[in-house]
Formats: sequence, C-alpha cells, structure tokens
Amino acid sequence: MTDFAPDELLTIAAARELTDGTTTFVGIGPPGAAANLAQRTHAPNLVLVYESGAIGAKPDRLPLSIGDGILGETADAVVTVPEMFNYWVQPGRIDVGFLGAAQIDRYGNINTTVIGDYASPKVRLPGAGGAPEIAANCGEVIVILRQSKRAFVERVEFVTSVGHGDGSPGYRERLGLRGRGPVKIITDLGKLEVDPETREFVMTALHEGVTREQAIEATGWELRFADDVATLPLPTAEELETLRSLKA
Amino acid sequence: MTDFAPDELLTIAAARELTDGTTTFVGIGPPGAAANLAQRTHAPNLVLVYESGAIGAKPDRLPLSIGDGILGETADAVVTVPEMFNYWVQPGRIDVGFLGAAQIDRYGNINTTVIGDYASPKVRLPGAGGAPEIAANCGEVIVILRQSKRAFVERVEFVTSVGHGDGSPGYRERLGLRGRGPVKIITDLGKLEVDPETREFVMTALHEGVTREQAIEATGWELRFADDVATLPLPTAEELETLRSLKA
Amino acid sequence: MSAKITTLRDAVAELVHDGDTIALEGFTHLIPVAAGHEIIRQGRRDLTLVRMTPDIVYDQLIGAGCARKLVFSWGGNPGVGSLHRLRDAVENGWPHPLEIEEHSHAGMANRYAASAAGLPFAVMRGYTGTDLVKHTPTIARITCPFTGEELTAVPNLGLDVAIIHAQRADRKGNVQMWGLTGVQKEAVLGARRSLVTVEEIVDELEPMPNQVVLPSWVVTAVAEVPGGARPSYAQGYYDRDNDAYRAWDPISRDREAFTAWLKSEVLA
Amino acid sequence: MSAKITTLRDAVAELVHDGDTIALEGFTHLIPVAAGHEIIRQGRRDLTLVRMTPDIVYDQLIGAGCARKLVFSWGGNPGVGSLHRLRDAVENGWPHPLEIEEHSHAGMANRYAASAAGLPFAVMRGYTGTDLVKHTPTIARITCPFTGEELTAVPNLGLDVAIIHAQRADRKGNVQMWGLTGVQKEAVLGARRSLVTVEEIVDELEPMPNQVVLPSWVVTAVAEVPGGARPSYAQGYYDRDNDAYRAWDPISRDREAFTAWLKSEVLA
Repeated sequence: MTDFAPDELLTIAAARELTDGTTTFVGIGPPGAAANLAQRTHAPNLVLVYESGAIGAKPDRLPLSIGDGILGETADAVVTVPEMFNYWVQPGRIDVGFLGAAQIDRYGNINTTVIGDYASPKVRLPGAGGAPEIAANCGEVIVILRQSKRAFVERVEFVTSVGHGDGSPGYRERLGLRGRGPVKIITDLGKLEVDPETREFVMTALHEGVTREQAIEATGWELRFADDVATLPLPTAEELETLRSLKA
Repeated sequence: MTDFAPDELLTIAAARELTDGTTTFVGIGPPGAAANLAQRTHAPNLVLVYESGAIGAKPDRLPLSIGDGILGETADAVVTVPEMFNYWVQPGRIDVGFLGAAQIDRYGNINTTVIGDYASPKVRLPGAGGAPEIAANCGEVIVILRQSKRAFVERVEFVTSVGHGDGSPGYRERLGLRGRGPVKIITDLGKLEVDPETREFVMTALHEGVTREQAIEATGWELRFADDVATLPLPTAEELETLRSLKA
Repeated sequence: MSAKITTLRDAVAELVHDGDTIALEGFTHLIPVAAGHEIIRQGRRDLTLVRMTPDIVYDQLIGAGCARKLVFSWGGNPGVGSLHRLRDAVENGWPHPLEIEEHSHAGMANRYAASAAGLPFAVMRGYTGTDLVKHTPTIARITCPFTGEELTAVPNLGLDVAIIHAQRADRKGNVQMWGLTGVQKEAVLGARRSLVTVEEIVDELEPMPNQVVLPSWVVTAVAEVPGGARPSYAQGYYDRDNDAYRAWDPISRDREAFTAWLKSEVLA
Repeated sequence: MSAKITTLRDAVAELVHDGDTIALEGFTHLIPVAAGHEIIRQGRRDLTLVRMTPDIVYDQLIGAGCARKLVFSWGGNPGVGSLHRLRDAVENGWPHPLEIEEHSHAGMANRYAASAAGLPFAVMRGYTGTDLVKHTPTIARITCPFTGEELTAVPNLGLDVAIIHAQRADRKGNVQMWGLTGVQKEAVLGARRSLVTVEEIVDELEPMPNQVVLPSWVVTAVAEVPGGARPSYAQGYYDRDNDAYRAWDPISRDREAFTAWLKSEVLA
C-alpha cells in the first residue's frame, strides 16, 4: 500500500460521498480537490458549481483558486457573482454544498469567523464567504475537516453558518432554512453523520486502522458512536494517483 | 422642395432635438426613426439604448422592431431586460427618454393604456411597456405625437406615465420621481414646451406654414402660446433623403 | 436531473395543464410560436398567460379560447397596431371574458427576476403616481429598513411552466441562445417546469458572443422544432417575417376570418 | 460624458480622496493591484475599503495605514492562509484600529446589485440564525407585502469610487473584460466615480465569449497599466503568480518585514 497524507485520506473519503449526476457547490481546499477527484473517478457527470460564477466546470487540473481561469474556460455557463447567489444558490438549485470549517459543534454549526471575543478576537478567521447561504439553501451539506479537539467543539464561538442550531426539533424549519443542512462530516479519522432524532453528529464510520479512542480524543464533545460503526477502506492506489495527478 | 408626409415632418423635427453625445432611450415608431436619423446626421455620437437590451446600437438601417437583430449585432453592449431596467433606466443613467403616446394632457401626463372605463374599455391600447419608468427616471422626456383633439386632451383618462401631474409645484418631487419628466412635445404642427412656472405645455414653435388656428384647433385644452413663437424650418432634402434611405 | 429530449407534442401534453400559469417568453426575438400553436391544438383551457410583450401568438391563444387571464406589460402587434383578439376578449368578452393584470416592463422584468431568485417579491422604483397602482393589486409599497424611503414591490409570478425557443441544444439538453435574450433565462429559472424548443440539436455547443447557456439540469424538456419561432426570428437562422405580422392585422380584426385561419393554419 | 483616458497616477490623484468609500474589486481574476499600490504611494487615509474578497492588496493597503474600515465577506490569502496585516489591525490595532463590517458573499453581492440599481437596499434570503446578524448593523429584516414572509435586507454600499482592472479598452474608453468577472460591473455602475485600469488600449474591441462591456459613458477614467493585476491574473494575458501569494505570507507576518517590503516594492 502507498503512503498518504491525512489531507489525502480526507479528500478521497469525501470524494466517495458524491453521487454521480448531482450538482455540487465547491469551495477551495480539500472540498474542491474532493469534487474534482470524484468527477475524475466514479462521478463523471458530477456538476461542479463555483461561487466565482462557473457552472458545470470540467477542469483538467486542480484549480488553484475558486476563480482560476480554467473554471470559466471549461464551464457550461459563466454567470456573474450576484447571479450565482441569487438565481442559483438561493432558490436551492444545488444538491450538495461542500464546506470546510475552522470550528464545528455537535449540531453541525460552523464557525469560520472568529476565535474569542468578536470585538477583540484571539484569532481573526477569514469570515463567511459563501458559506452561510450555501448551508441554508443547498439540498444538503457535507463538511470536510481534520478532526481535533480545537476544531470539534461543544459549542462554536461564532455561528457563521447554521447547522442544526441547539438541536431542538424543527430548528432549521423555524428559521425558514430550506436545505437539510449539514448531514455528514468527513474527517481524517472517519465519518460523522447527523442523527435524525437528536440532530447530533455521531461517528458512523472510521478509516481502516483508526480506533474509537483516537476519535474520542480528537472530539471536544462527548462523542457518540452509531450502533454499527463501519470501516472505511483505505485510499486505493488509483485514487491516490488520480488525486496527485490533479495537483501536478 | 420635396413633399413629405406628416410623420416625416414629425420625425425630422424630433431628430433635431437630440444633442450629440447624449444617451437616448428609444422606443418603436417615430421616436426610433428620429433617433436613428439624428445619429446619421448631426449627432453621430448619440448613444441609442433599446429596452430589448442593446446599448450603443448603431444600426445601418431602421430597426424593424425594438428587438431587431441588427441592434444586438451593432451594440457596444447587450444586456438582459431585467438588467436594462434595473441597472440602466432606474438609476437615471439615460439622458433623454423618447416616448410616443395615445393621449397627452396639458401637464404632459401620458395615456397608452385605455380609452373609456378600465374594466369595460372603449379602446384597449397596448399598455405601459417601458414608458412609466422611462418617464420617471430618464433625465428628461421628449414626446413625439401627431397633434389632434383626440390625442391632446384636457386630462388623460388613464395616467400610464406621469408628467407633471396636476401641475402643482413640486408634484414630481413629492412622488420621488428623479427625472425632469416631459419637457417637449414634437408634433406635426410644431413644438410644445413645458412652462417652468405653470408646468403647462405651451406652443413655442410652429412648422413653417402652420397657423396658430390650426394648432388651437388640434388641441383639446385651451392652448397657450409662448411670447415668441418660433418657426421651425421645413425638412431639408438631405434630412428627407437620409430618413427615407433608413427605411429602405 | 437532465432535460428530457422529446417531441413538441409530448412535451406540451406532459408539461402544460389546464389552469396553469404559463409564460411563453421572447422579446421580439426567439418567440416560441410553434409551442403556442401546439397548446391551441391540444385544447388547453383556463390558462393564465404571462408575458411582457404578448404579440400575435398570444392573440391566437386568446382567440382560440385557451386563456382565462393575461399578465403583461405591452400588448400590441409591434409596428402594426392592436392585438384584435386580445381587444375583442377585453372589450367584448369573446370568445369569453379575459381578466387582465397589467404592469410596466420594469415591473414584469422584476417579477421574473424575483421568480428566478426564489423570492416572493422584488423591489424597484416604479409606478408612483400612475393609475396602474389603482387597477393592479400586485403592486405594493415597501419601506427601506435603512433609509425609510418608500419603494415599490412586485411579486413572484408563480409560474407553473415556462416555454422559450433557443437556437441550439446539445444531446445532453444543455441549451444555448444568443443575441437579444430578454427575460428568457429568468422565465425558465422561475418556473416549476420548462420546455425549450430549439432550431437544432447539435453534438457540441460552440461558444457565441452574448450567449446565454441554460444547463440541462434546470430545463425539464427540449424539443427540436426548426422554424419554431416563425414569424419572429432566430438570429443566425432566419429573419423576422414582417409581412406575416402585417397580414395578421386583417385576419385578427374579424372573428370569422380568425376562426377560418385557426382551422386551416393551426388545427388542420 | 465619455471616460477620460489618463495615467494611473493622475486618475488616483483626481478620483480617490481621503475618507472615501472605495471598492477595488476582482474575484481572484483581474484584481486591480497596481491601482492599490498607487493609492498607498499617494498616502490616502481614512478610506472605507469595500470588497467581497479582500486579498493581499487589501492587506497591503491596511498595513500601509490607508484604511479606517473594511467592509467584506471573506478576508484571506486564497489557498495560503490568513491576511496577517488585516489580523494585526483587527487583533492589535496596528498601524491603527480597523473597524470591520462583515457580510456573507450573497449579502455583499446583493449590496453591489442594489448599488448598481440605484436602490437603497436589496432583498435576499440569508443570515438567518447566524451570529453575523448580531454584529453587523447593515443586516435587517423585511416583510414581503404579498405573502407576509420575513426576508433579509442589505443596504446600498454608498460607494464613492470603484476601481477595477480589465483586459482592454478602446480609444473612446469603452471597457471590455472576459472570463470570470465577479461583481465588477456592479461596482462600476454602483459608484459615483470609477477608474478602470486595462492591459491595453486598442483600436477596436473584438467580441469575446463571456465578455462584459462597460460603455465609456459609465466610466470616469481609463488608464493603461499592463500587468496591473499581477500577481493575480488577466485571462488571455498572464497567469496567476501563485508563488507571489505564498511569498506574501512570511512578509506579512512580520511588521518589520512588511515595512521593508512596502518601502522597497511600493514606495521606492
């Protein structure tokens, strides 16, 4: 077996979650790499939508940014940024929103804004970007994030993008949010999925070789496990090769 | 001298009102012909804007409709219809709106909707089109219309596009209308201009050979004349030739 | 979900139902005339017809009795005169009364934009001081929460179906149009279902200046209908048949002449 | 009124004043970096800087002390990490405190759209349930007058100046850009004054796919600045210099390194 980096494991696991033929809103970093990998492997008809205005992009290398020229050149359609958010994201046309996070809590609320006090922060993060409306309006959201106590927190310090709020029934519906919100978190340790009863994220799968203790240790809330915790197969040589060739 | 039809007289007189370098919102019929003629004669840098989305059109023949293909093909920019009204007309970017009318009254209010009762009309006219917002937002409005008692009425039966309302001071300002509204009416008998004191349209010029009695007879309100009524020179052979070649 | 490539007949049968709110859009260019005739042939009734510029194909739909209501901003035969079937319906209730809901172009364009954006309304400056406000309940005042300024709101069109005509589609159902494209993108994005008739279906959509591309997954059905916009025009394919627009005037002025035309030109 | 064709130095001197609200827009592509450096050289102060994606040129403007406030939706060095001059200003008040007004991309895009449309606000679905609502006073609730539904309003940006970079202009000052063009049209149409730097001024603007053309009469000034978007890219001219973005990270982390860089690379 080939060696791989934690981000490669994460990216490949995330790519596997994307169903062929769906439309996916793609950000930068691991989510972008995962979507591009999926399109190159099991999901050739995956429609990649970038907030820079490219709809149906088919880049032949990994875009260097969400505004990489390759996106516009290979897209089915190119639209302005206001049109992207108003006509495409807002009405819920996109099946899957693929997001990163700095912090996420047990109910899938996401912080990408600030650590510490807002007015005099400990760490000023980049901010919201497209995430709040992606999280609100896409059919569902998959979060990609390395698992650690710093990132997986009991309660996010700032709600940049709404997950399932305080976990109370109908939280999203009461706010008028139309999408189902975060349903999966793909990490370098495994996969968490939202429990439809409690709206809490529980560990439903671990990567091959990862222990429950590692997962508990890397989570800032009292992590629950599904009754059957699946084992995710390690990246295949083909997946790794395709991913690496994308980045070349 | 060449013979000419009333509409030709009207069109040529209207063309002369357009200043080179201004931007003009152009409808169909005589306003369109006048704007195209002006661009071909004394105003080569006149910017023609069509509600179909063509900005800076330079048609080499008279467009057959406001959506004629020649407009898009020769335009500096082509935009969608929502963008035309929202980004171009609404903020008051267009200097001159060029409108026709079925009825106009002494305060320049325009009816293109209905004659008789709205619910069971005597004559159902085409309706508003772009006119209400052109009349509200363009820098100023020039109306082009053959003069007759049927068309020049004491009070329009339906206000499709607002002129100076009841003529009271600050009428447009109170409504929040930003453009100056109708300032001139070009007819087959001459020219009416709005009196800045009373906001009533008064006859300021007559075409050569037209009498005051003819103008009074063709006006449904008690027509006033300016202190100095100018005489508009007849169409020149060159103007007529250019206009006719446009239509060929 | 990709667009289904089908026939005009099957698409209309499947997508257009009695009582629907439907827009056949086109601003002089690319008017979906053939689709309108297919709706007449299939005998749809009680339609709420929506269009900024209802022209002769809407006159025909109204004269044929398909419509219960018309939502519009300018109803004429451009460069020719009135729409006589529309006038006969409004003025005399023939073949049956037609309710009208009347806006300005700016208002209709904003209603399409709100529909495409999935919003219940759009904000604009407009209508202030006009008599349209008295007769059109779908015009409301709204106050800016930041400045207190009063503006105008117009609602989502609530379209069940949008039908447009485009130059080309590819075999996956991606649609391409170019030239003046009016509010057609908004119509398709703003409707629950959509049908695009195209001049031709091609292997690959070569980029064109001023193009609008609608990806297959926002279109319900595509049907190849060459000449489907006649007598309007399809840039790059054929010109507007101005004689046909003029010829419509005497036909439409007379109920009998219209009925005979309908029988021989559409229903036959 | 046509655009004046002038130099970058004269345009910035004439159009950008201390205390202005100013947007230098560009969404990864066509970022007006040279114009940002000219603003630093001319020592402008107390600017309210507006941009969806402030990147390294905004980091430089902030570090150089030009800004009083930042209005934005995502402030990072794309693919690299933080903007350290921005963080130093927000976290430590160096070189002086920086007020921030924070939105989402959707909110900023709608603020630009309202600005271009001459409206005091725009309506959208957004922000509901987020903590942005608590910290950003320019987010308000608004009720649909037709359905009673609660939505979100965001205000006009009130831009004094917009600066963008485009591929080409012609000698009359008509501007052409293509590829991903973000909110640049809205920025120019939404500002009182505008400056467009271009790669080249040409005799004729040949149509390009996905082009946006701004007619000369909506632009205040055009300046030819080849390479004016570096280290970002100009499609058809040059690629993004990713090394420069990575190299910014260590320079910007350290006040002294930054000050030295500013002296040698911008002010010299």
